[in-house]
Amino acid sequence: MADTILLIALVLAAGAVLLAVLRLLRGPTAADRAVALDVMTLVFVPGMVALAVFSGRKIYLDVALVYGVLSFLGVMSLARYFDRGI
Amino acid sequence: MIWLDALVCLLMIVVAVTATAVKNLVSAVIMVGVVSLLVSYLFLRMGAPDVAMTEAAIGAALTTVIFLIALRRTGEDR
Amino acid sequence: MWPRSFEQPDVRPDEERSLRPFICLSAGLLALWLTLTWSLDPQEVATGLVVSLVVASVARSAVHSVTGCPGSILRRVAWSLAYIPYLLRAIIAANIDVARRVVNPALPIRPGIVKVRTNLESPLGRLFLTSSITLTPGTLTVETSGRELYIHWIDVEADGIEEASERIVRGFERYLERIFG
Amino acid sequence: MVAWDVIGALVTLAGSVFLLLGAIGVARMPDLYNRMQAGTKATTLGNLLTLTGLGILMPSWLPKILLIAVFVLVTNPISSHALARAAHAAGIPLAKGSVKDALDHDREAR
Repeated sequence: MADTILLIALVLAAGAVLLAVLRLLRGPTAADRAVALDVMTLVFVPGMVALAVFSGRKIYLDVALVYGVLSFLGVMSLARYFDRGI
Repeated sequence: MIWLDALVCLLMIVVAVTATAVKNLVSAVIMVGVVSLLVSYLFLRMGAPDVAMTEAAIGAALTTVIFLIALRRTGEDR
Repeated sequence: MWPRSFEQPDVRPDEERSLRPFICLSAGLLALWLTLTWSLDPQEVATGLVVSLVVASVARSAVHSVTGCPGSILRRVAWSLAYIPYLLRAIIAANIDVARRVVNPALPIRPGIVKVRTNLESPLGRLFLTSSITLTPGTLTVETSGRELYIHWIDVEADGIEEASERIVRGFERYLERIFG
Repeated sequence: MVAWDVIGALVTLAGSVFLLLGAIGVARMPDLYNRMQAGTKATTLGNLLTLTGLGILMPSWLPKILLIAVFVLVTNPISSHALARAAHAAGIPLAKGSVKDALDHDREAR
Protein backbone atom coordinates (compact mmCIF):
# COMPACT_ATOMS: atom_id res chain seq x y z
CA MET A 1 0.00 0.00 0.00
CA ALA A 2 2.54 2.56 1.15
CA ASP A 3 4.98 1.41 -1.54
CA THR A 4 2.44 1.98 -4.30
CA ILE A 5 1.66 5.50 -3.02
CA LEU A 6 5.37 6.32 -2.86
CA LEU A 7 5.88 5.03 -6.40
CA ILE A 8 3.10 7.37 -7.64
CA ALA A 9 4.77 10.25 -5.77
CA LEU A 10 8.08 9.40 -7.45
CA VAL A 11 6.45 9.42 -10.89
CA LEU A 12 4.92 12.85 -10.16
CA ALA A 13 8.29 14.22 -9.04
CA ALA A 14 9.90 12.86 -12.22
CA GLY A 15 7.21 14.67 -14.21
CA ALA A 16 8.07 17.87 -12.36
CA VAL A 17 11.74 17.45 -13.31
CA LEU A 18 10.78 16.88 -16.95
CA LEU A 19 8.70 20.09 -17.06
CA ALA A 20 11.49 22.08 -15.40
CA VAL A 21 13.98 20.78 -17.99
CA LEU A 22 11.53 21.79 -20.70
CA ARG A 23 11.59 25.35 -19.37
CA LEU A 24 15.37 25.15 -19.05
CA LEU A 25 15.73 24.28 -22.71
CA ARG A 26 13.09 26.72 -23.98
CA GLY A 27 13.37 29.69 -21.62
CA PRO A 28 13.87 32.83 -23.68
CA THR A 29 16.19 34.59 -21.22
CA ALA A 30 18.91 33.35 -18.89
CA ALA A 31 16.84 34.42 -15.88
CA ASP A 32 14.08 32.00 -16.89
CA ARG A 33 16.66 29.24 -16.94
CA ALA A 34 17.83 30.29 -13.48
CA VAL A 35 14.23 29.84 -12.25
CA ALA A 36 14.19 26.37 -13.81
CA LEU A 37 17.45 25.53 -12.00
CA ASP A 38 15.90 26.71 -8.73
CA VAL A 39 12.84 24.53 -9.27
CA MET A 40 15.00 21.51 -10.10
CA THR A 41 16.96 21.97 -6.89
CA LEU A 42 13.71 22.17 -4.93
CA VAL A 43 12.62 18.87 -6.46
CA PHE A 44 15.95 17.11 -6.05
CA VAL A 45 16.53 17.96 -2.37
CA PRO A 46 13.50 15.89 -1.24
CA GLY A 47 14.54 13.32 -3.86
CA MET A 48 17.90 12.91 -2.15
CA VAL A 49 16.17 12.70 1.24
CA ALA A 50 13.90 10.00 -0.18
CA LEU A 51 16.97 8.12 -1.38
CA ALA A 52 18.39 8.41 2.14
CA VAL A 53 15.20 7.05 3.71
CA PHE A 54 14.93 4.11 1.32
CA SER A 55 18.58 3.08 1.48
CA GLY A 56 18.73 3.68 5.23
CA ARG A 57 22.03 5.61 5.14
CA LYS A 58 21.90 8.79 7.21
CA ILE A 59 24.94 10.37 5.55
CA TYR A 60 22.81 10.97 2.42
CA LEU A 61 20.87 13.61 4.38
CA ASP A 62 24.07 15.66 4.62
CA VAL A 63 24.38 15.62 0.85
CA ALA A 64 20.84 17.01 0.54
CA LEU A 65 21.62 19.73 3.10
CA VAL A 66 24.90 20.67 1.40
CA TYR A 67 23.17 20.73 -1.96
CA GLY A 68 20.51 23.07 -0.62
CA VAL A 69 23.12 25.46 0.80
CA LEU A 70 25.30 25.51 -2.29
CA SER A 71 22.47 25.89 -4.76
CA PHE A 72 21.32 28.92 -2.74
CA LEU A 73 24.83 30.32 -3.23
CA GLY A 74 24.67 29.60 -6.96
CA VAL A 75 21.32 31.33 -7.45
CA MET A 76 22.47 34.33 -5.39
CA SER A 77 25.60 34.70 -7.51
CA LEU A 78 23.48 34.49 -10.65
CA ALA A 79 21.25 37.25 -9.26
CA ARG A 80 24.31 39.36 -8.51
CA TYR A 81 25.50 38.79 -12.05
CA PHE A 82 22.21 39.96 -13.58
CA ASP A 83 22.34 42.95 -11.26
CA ARG A 84 25.84 43.81 -12.58
CA GLY A 85 27.26 43.04 -9.14
CA ILE A 86 30.01 40.46 -9.63
CA MET B 1 13.99 2.41 -10.02
CA ILE B 2 16.17 1.84 -13.06
CA TRP B 3 13.77 3.86 -15.24
CA LEU B 4 14.40 6.95 -13.08
CA ASP B 5 18.18 6.59 -13.49
CA ALA B 6 17.74 6.16 -17.23
CA LEU B 7 15.56 9.28 -17.35
CA VAL B 8 18.13 11.29 -15.40
CA CYS B 9 20.92 10.08 -17.73
CA LEU B 10 18.88 11.02 -20.78
CA LEU B 11 18.09 14.48 -19.41
CA MET B 12 21.74 14.96 -18.54
CA ILE B 13 22.83 14.23 -22.11
CA VAL B 14 20.15 16.50 -23.58
CA VAL B 15 21.04 19.40 -21.26
CA ALA B 16 24.79 18.95 -21.79
CA VAL B 17 24.44 18.97 -25.58
CA THR B 18 22.20 22.05 -25.41
CA ALA B 19 24.77 23.78 -23.21
CA THR B 20 27.32 23.56 -26.01
CA ALA B 21 24.84 24.83 -28.61
CA VAL B 22 23.18 27.72 -26.79
CA LYS B 23 24.19 31.26 -27.80
CA ASN B 24 23.82 33.00 -24.44
CA LEU B 25 26.83 32.12 -22.29
CA VAL B 26 25.08 32.65 -18.95
CA SER B 27 22.48 30.11 -20.06
CA ALA B 28 25.31 27.69 -20.78
CA VAL B 29 26.67 28.24 -17.26
CA ILE B 30 23.23 27.50 -15.77
CA MET B 31 22.97 24.33 -17.86
CA VAL B 32 26.36 23.15 -16.63
CA GLY B 33 25.03 23.69 -13.11
CA VAL B 34 21.99 21.53 -13.92
CA VAL B 35 24.23 18.79 -15.33
CA SER B 36 26.25 18.80 -12.12
CA LEU B 37 22.99 18.53 -10.12
CA LEU B 38 21.99 15.45 -12.11
CA VAL B 39 25.49 13.93 -11.85
CA SER B 40 25.41 14.50 -8.10
CA TYR B 41 22.09 12.63 -7.89
CA LEU B 42 23.54 9.75 -9.92
CA PHE B 43 26.62 9.53 -7.68
CA LEU B 44 24.30 9.36 -4.70
CA ARG B 45 22.28 6.67 -6.42
CA MET B 46 25.47 4.65 -6.94
CA GLY B 47 26.24 4.84 -3.24
CA ALA B 48 28.99 7.46 -3.12
CA PRO B 49 27.82 10.30 -0.83
CA ASP B 50 31.28 11.83 -0.49
CA VAL B 51 31.72 12.11 -4.24
CA ALA B 52 28.19 13.51 -4.54
CA MET B 53 28.97 16.14 -1.92
CA THR B 54 32.17 17.17 -3.69
CA GLU B 55 30.34 17.33 -7.00
CA ALA B 56 27.68 19.53 -5.38
CA ALA B 57 30.29 21.87 -3.90
CA ILE B 58 32.31 22.16 -7.09
CA GLY B 59 29.54 21.96 -9.67
CA ALA B 60 26.79 24.01 -8.10
CA ALA B 61 28.71 26.76 -6.37
CA LEU B 62 32.34 27.00 -7.38
CA THR B 63 32.19 26.60 -11.16
CA THR B 64 29.10 28.82 -11.40
CA VAL B 65 30.78 31.63 -9.50
CA ILE B 66 34.09 31.28 -11.34
CA PHE B 67 32.43 31.16 -14.77
CA LEU B 68 30.32 34.22 -13.94
CA ILE B 69 33.36 36.16 -12.73
CA ALA B 70 35.21 35.16 -15.90
CA LEU B 71 32.29 36.26 -18.08
CA ARG B 72 32.12 39.60 -16.30
CA ARG B 73 35.86 40.19 -16.60
CA THR B 74 36.07 39.33 -20.28
CA GLY B 75 32.89 41.22 -21.14
CA GLU B 76 31.75 38.32 -23.30
CA ASP B 77 28.14 38.77 -22.24
CA ARG B 78 27.52 41.86 -24.33
CA MET C 1 25.78 38.15 -1.44
CA TRP C 2 23.00 39.83 0.56
CA PRO C 3 20.43 41.90 -1.33
CA ARG C 4 21.36 45.52 -0.98
CA SER C 5 17.95 46.51 0.30
CA PHE C 6 18.43 44.88 3.71
CA GLU C 7 20.76 47.43 5.24
CA GLN C 8 22.61 46.81 8.44
CA PRO C 9 21.07 48.73 11.32
CA ASP C 10 23.05 51.40 13.10
CA VAL C 11 24.97 50.10 16.08
CA ARG C 12 24.77 52.36 19.08
CA PRO C 13 27.97 52.64 21.13
CA ASP C 14 26.37 51.49 24.41
CA GLU C 15 25.28 48.24 22.78
CA GLU C 16 28.77 47.60 21.52
CA ARG C 17 29.93 46.86 25.04
CA SER C 18 27.12 44.51 26.01
CA LEU C 19 27.86 40.78 26.10
CA ARG C 20 24.26 39.62 25.77
CA PRO C 21 24.02 39.46 21.95
CA PHE C 22 27.31 37.61 21.83
CA ILE C 23 26.11 34.97 24.29
CA CYS C 24 22.73 34.65 22.53
CA LEU C 25 24.37 34.15 19.14
CA SER C 26 26.90 31.60 20.33
CA ALA C 27 24.18 29.65 22.17
CA GLY C 28 22.07 29.60 19.00
CA LEU C 29 25.01 28.43 16.91
CA LEU C 30 25.84 25.72 19.44
CA ALA C 31 22.22 24.52 19.34
CA LEU C 32 22.39 24.37 15.54
CA TRP C 33 25.65 22.43 15.75
CA LEU C 34 24.21 19.93 18.21
CA THR C 35 21.14 19.43 16.00
CA LEU C 36 23.35 18.79 12.99
CA THR C 37 25.76 16.35 14.64
CA TRP C 38 22.99 14.80 16.78
CA SER C 39 25.34 13.37 19.41
CA LEU C 40 26.45 14.45 22.88
CA ASP C 41 29.97 13.11 22.57
CA PRO C 42 32.34 15.39 24.56
CA GLN C 43 34.62 15.88 21.57
CA GLU C 44 31.74 17.00 19.35
CA VAL C 45 30.42 19.38 22.01
CA ALA C 46 33.88 20.87 22.61
CA THR C 47 34.48 21.42 18.90
CA GLY C 48 31.05 22.99 18.53
CA LEU C 49 31.65 25.29 21.48
CA VAL C 50 34.96 26.55 20.09
CA VAL C 51 33.59 27.03 16.57
CA SER C 52 30.43 28.80 17.71
CA LEU C 53 32.42 31.15 19.96
CA VAL C 54 34.77 32.05 17.10
CA VAL C 55 31.93 32.58 14.60
CA ALA C 56 29.91 34.61 17.12
CA SER C 57 32.84 36.90 17.84
CA VAL C 58 33.30 37.51 14.12
CA ALA C 59 29.60 38.07 13.31
CA ARG C 60 28.59 39.83 16.50
CA SER C 61 27.19 43.02 15.00
CA ALA C 62 24.50 41.12 13.07
CA VAL C 63 22.46 40.28 16.16
CA HIS C 64 22.24 43.78 17.61
CA SER C 65 18.99 44.40 15.83
CA VAL C 66 17.34 41.45 17.58
CA THR C 67 18.47 42.11 21.11
CA GLY C 68 18.15 45.86 20.75
CA CYS C 69 14.35 45.66 20.50
CA PRO C 70 12.21 47.05 23.33
CA GLY C 71 9.86 44.80 25.28
CA SER C 72 10.38 41.54 27.09
CA ILE C 73 11.90 38.52 25.37
CA LEU C 74 9.15 36.23 26.63
CA ARG C 75 6.36 38.19 24.94
CA ARG C 76 8.24 38.32 21.66
CA VAL C 77 8.88 34.57 21.75
CA ALA C 78 5.16 33.98 22.36
CA TRP C 79 4.20 36.13 19.39
CA SER C 80 6.80 34.37 17.21
CA LEU C 81 5.29 31.01 18.15
CA ALA C 82 1.86 32.36 17.20
CA TYR C 83 3.27 33.68 13.93
CA ILE C 84 4.47 30.28 12.65
CA PRO C 85 1.02 28.63 12.32
CA TYR C 86 -0.39 31.85 10.87
CA LEU C 87 2.33 31.91 8.21
CA LEU C 88 1.88 28.20 7.42
CA ARG C 89 -1.87 28.65 7.03
CA ALA C 90 -1.35 31.64 4.73
CA ILE C 91 1.15 29.65 2.64
CA ILE C 92 -1.18 26.67 2.27
CA ALA C 93 -4.24 28.79 1.37
CA ALA C 94 -2.29 30.80 -1.21
CA ASN C 95 -0.73 27.64 -2.63
CA ILE C 96 -4.10 26.08 -3.29
CA ASP C 97 -5.22 29.32 -4.93
CA VAL C 98 -2.18 29.42 -7.24
CA ALA C 99 -2.46 25.70 -8.00
CA ARG C 100 -6.07 26.22 -9.07
CA ARG C 101 -5.00 29.01 -11.41
CA VAL C 102 -2.22 26.88 -12.89
CA VAL C 103 -4.36 23.87 -13.78
CA ASN C 104 -7.19 26.00 -15.19
CA PRO C 105 -6.90 25.79 -19.01
CA ALA C 106 -7.77 29.48 -19.37
CA LEU C 107 -4.89 30.54 -17.03
CA PRO C 108 -6.89 33.22 -15.14
CA ILE C 109 -4.16 35.65 -14.03
CA ARG C 110 -4.05 39.45 -13.91
CA PRO C 111 -0.41 40.09 -13.04
CA GLY C 112 1.10 43.44 -12.17
CA ILE C 113 3.50 45.18 -9.81
CA VAL C 114 1.81 47.19 -7.04
CA LYS C 115 3.28 49.47 -4.42
CA VAL C 116 2.49 48.96 -0.74
CA ARG C 117 3.56 50.75 2.42
CA THR C 118 4.52 49.14 5.72
CA ASN C 119 4.47 50.62 9.22
CA LEU C 120 7.34 48.47 10.52
CA GLU C 121 10.31 50.44 11.82
CA SER C 122 12.99 47.82 12.49
CA PRO C 123 15.04 46.55 9.52
CA LEU C 124 14.87 42.95 10.74
CA GLY C 125 11.09 43.16 10.93
CA ARG C 126 11.02 44.42 7.35
CA LEU C 127 13.30 41.57 6.30
CA PHE C 128 10.85 39.08 7.82
CA LEU C 129 7.93 40.90 6.21
CA THR C 130 9.43 40.80 2.71
CA SER C 131 10.39 37.15 3.17
CA SER C 132 6.90 36.24 4.36
CA ILE C 133 5.32 38.06 1.44
CA THR C 134 7.64 36.30 -0.98
CA LEU C 135 6.97 32.94 0.65
CA THR C 136 3.22 33.27 0.11
CA PRO C 137 2.46 32.31 -3.48
CA GLY C 138 0.74 34.98 -5.50
CA THR C 139 2.84 37.80 -4.11
CA LEU C 140 6.54 38.36 -4.73
CA THR C 141 8.60 41.25 -3.40
CA VAL C 142 10.53 42.74 -6.30
CA GLU C 143 12.07 45.84 -4.74
CA THR C 144 12.17 47.60 -1.38
CA SER C 145 12.96 51.23 -0.70
CA GLY C 146 12.53 52.34 2.89
CA ARG C 147 8.94 51.76 3.97
CA GLU C 148 7.71 51.14 0.45
CA LEU C 149 7.64 47.68 -1.07
CA TYR C 150 7.05 46.89 -4.74
CA ILE C 151 5.19 43.62 -5.01
CA HIS C 152 4.46 41.49 -8.05
CA TRP C 153 0.92 40.25 -7.59
CA ILE C 154 -0.43 37.42 -9.70
CA ASP C 155 -3.99 38.74 -9.50
CA VAL C 156 -4.20 42.49 -8.94
CA GLU C 157 -7.37 42.98 -6.91
CA ALA C 158 -6.67 46.43 -5.52
CA ASP C 159 -5.05 49.34 -7.30
CA GLY C 160 -4.40 51.98 -4.62
CA ILE C 161 -1.51 51.86 -2.18
CA GLU C 162 -3.73 51.79 0.90
CA GLU C 163 -6.02 49.08 -0.35
CA ALA C 164 -3.18 46.88 -1.60
CA SER C 165 -1.32 47.31 1.69
CA GLU C 166 -4.49 46.32 3.52
CA ARG C 167 -4.74 43.11 1.53
CA ILE C 168 -1.10 42.00 1.46
CA VAL C 169 0.78 43.50 4.37
CA ARG C 170 -1.54 44.04 7.35
CA GLY C 171 -2.02 40.41 8.33
CA PHE C 172 1.71 39.78 8.72
CA GLU C 173 2.33 43.20 10.18
CA ARG C 174 -0.01 42.60 13.11
CA TYR C 175 2.33 39.86 14.33
CA LEU C 176 5.66 41.29 13.24
CA GLU C 177 5.21 44.68 14.91
CA ARG C 178 4.71 42.88 18.21
CA ILE C 179 7.73 40.61 17.66
CA PHE C 180 10.21 43.26 16.57
CA GLY C 181 8.71 46.28 18.30
CA MET D 1 2.60 0.71 12.84
CA VAL D 2 1.42 0.10 9.29
CA ALA D 3 -0.95 3.06 9.52
CA TRP D 4 1.94 5.49 10.06
CA ASP D 5 3.60 4.23 6.91
CA VAL D 6 0.49 4.96 4.89
CA ILE D 7 0.08 8.41 6.44
CA GLY D 8 3.69 9.32 5.67
CA ALA D 9 3.32 8.06 2.11
CA LEU D 10 0.13 10.08 1.66
CA VAL D 11 1.78 13.28 2.90
CA THR D 12 4.68 12.63 0.52
CA LEU D 13 2.19 12.12 -2.31
CA ALA D 14 0.48 15.44 -1.49
CA GLY D 15 3.86 17.17 -1.53
CA SER D 16 4.79 15.70 -4.89
CA VAL D 17 1.44 16.82 -6.30
CA PHE D 18 2.41 20.38 -5.34
CA LEU D 19 5.87 19.89 -6.85
CA LEU D 20 4.26 18.82 -10.12
CA LEU D 21 1.81 21.76 -10.03
CA GLY D 22 4.68 24.18 -9.51
CA ALA D 23 6.54 22.70 -12.45
CA ILE D 24 3.41 22.92 -14.62
CA GLY D 25 3.22 26.58 -13.63
CA VAL D 26 6.84 27.09 -14.66
CA ALA D 27 6.15 25.53 -18.03
CA ARG D 28 2.87 27.38 -18.69
CA MET D 29 3.17 30.90 -17.27
CA PRO D 30 3.79 33.73 -19.71
CA ASP D 31 6.64 35.70 -18.11
CA LEU D 32 9.51 35.38 -15.66
CA TYR D 33 7.73 36.84 -12.63
CA ASN D 34 4.68 34.61 -12.96
CA ARG D 35 6.92 31.61 -13.47
CA MET D 36 8.65 32.50 -10.26
CA GLN D 37 5.30 32.75 -8.48
CA ALA D 38 4.35 29.24 -9.51
CA GLY D 39 7.79 27.70 -9.59
CA THR D 40 9.64 28.69 -6.47
CA LYS D 41 6.59 29.09 -4.21
CA ALA D 42 4.29 26.17 -4.98
CA THR D 43 7.37 23.95 -4.88
CA THR D 44 8.22 25.29 -1.41
CA LEU D 45 5.02 23.84 0.04
CA GLY D 46 5.63 20.68 -1.97
CA ASN D 47 9.12 20.50 -0.53
CA LEU D 48 7.84 21.00 3.01
CA LEU D 49 5.15 18.33 2.68
CA THR D 50 7.46 15.82 1.01
CA LEU D 51 10.11 16.23 3.68
CA THR D 52 7.52 15.94 6.46
CA GLY D 53 6.11 12.78 4.91
CA LEU D 54 9.56 11.23 4.63
CA GLY D 55 10.21 12.24 8.22
CA ILE D 56 7.06 10.39 9.29
CA LEU D 57 8.33 7.33 7.45
CA MET D 58 11.63 7.51 9.36
CA PRO D 59 10.75 9.10 12.74
CA SER D 60 14.24 8.89 14.23
CA TRP D 61 15.57 11.19 11.49
CA LEU D 62 12.75 13.70 11.85
CA PRO D 63 14.82 16.51 13.50
CA LYS D 64 17.43 16.52 10.77
CA ILE D 65 14.87 16.31 7.96
CA LEU D 66 12.92 19.19 9.52
CA LEU D 67 16.18 21.14 9.70
CA ILE D 68 16.55 20.75 5.93
CA ALA D 69 12.93 21.88 5.51
CA VAL D 70 13.49 24.96 7.68
CA PHE D 71 16.63 25.76 5.73
CA VAL D 72 14.74 25.63 2.44
CA LEU D 73 12.01 27.79 3.98
CA VAL D 74 14.56 30.43 5.05
CA THR D 75 16.74 30.60 1.94
CA ASN D 76 14.05 30.30 -0.72
CA PRO D 77 12.40 33.74 -0.36
CA ILE D 78 15.78 35.45 -0.18
CA SER D 79 17.08 33.90 -3.39
CA SER D 80 13.84 34.43 -5.32
CA HIS D 81 13.58 38.04 -4.13
CA ALA D 82 17.16 38.63 -5.26
CA LEU D 83 16.51 37.00 -8.63
CA ALA D 84 13.29 38.94 -9.26
CA ARG D 85 14.93 42.21 -8.23
CA ALA D 86 17.93 41.62 -10.47
CA ALA D 87 15.71 40.61 -13.38
CA HIS D 88 13.63 43.77 -13.05
CA ALA D 89 16.77 45.88 -12.79
CA ALA D 90 18.14 44.18 -15.90
CA GLY D 91 14.99 45.22 -17.75
CA ILE D 92 13.17 41.94 -18.30
CA PRO D 93 9.62 43.05 -19.16
CA LEU D 94 6.32 41.88 -17.71
CA ALA D 95 3.97 39.80 -19.84
CA LYS D 96 1.53 41.39 -22.27
CA GLY D 97 -1.59 41.08 -20.11
CA SER D 98 -0.05 42.75 -17.06
CA VAL D 99 -2.21 45.36 -15.40
CA LYS D 100 0.34 47.86 -14.08
CA ASP D 101 3.99 48.27 -13.18
CA ALA D 102 4.30 50.68 -10.29
CA LEU D 103 8.06 50.13 -9.98
CA ASP D 104 8.78 51.02 -13.60
CA HIS D 105 6.55 54.07 -13.27
CA ASP D 106 8.39 55.26 -10.16
CA ARG D 107 11.82 54.63 -11.70
CA GLU D 108 11.01 56.81 -14.69
CA ALA D 109 9.68 59.57 -12.47
CA ARG D 110 12.98 59.77 -10.58
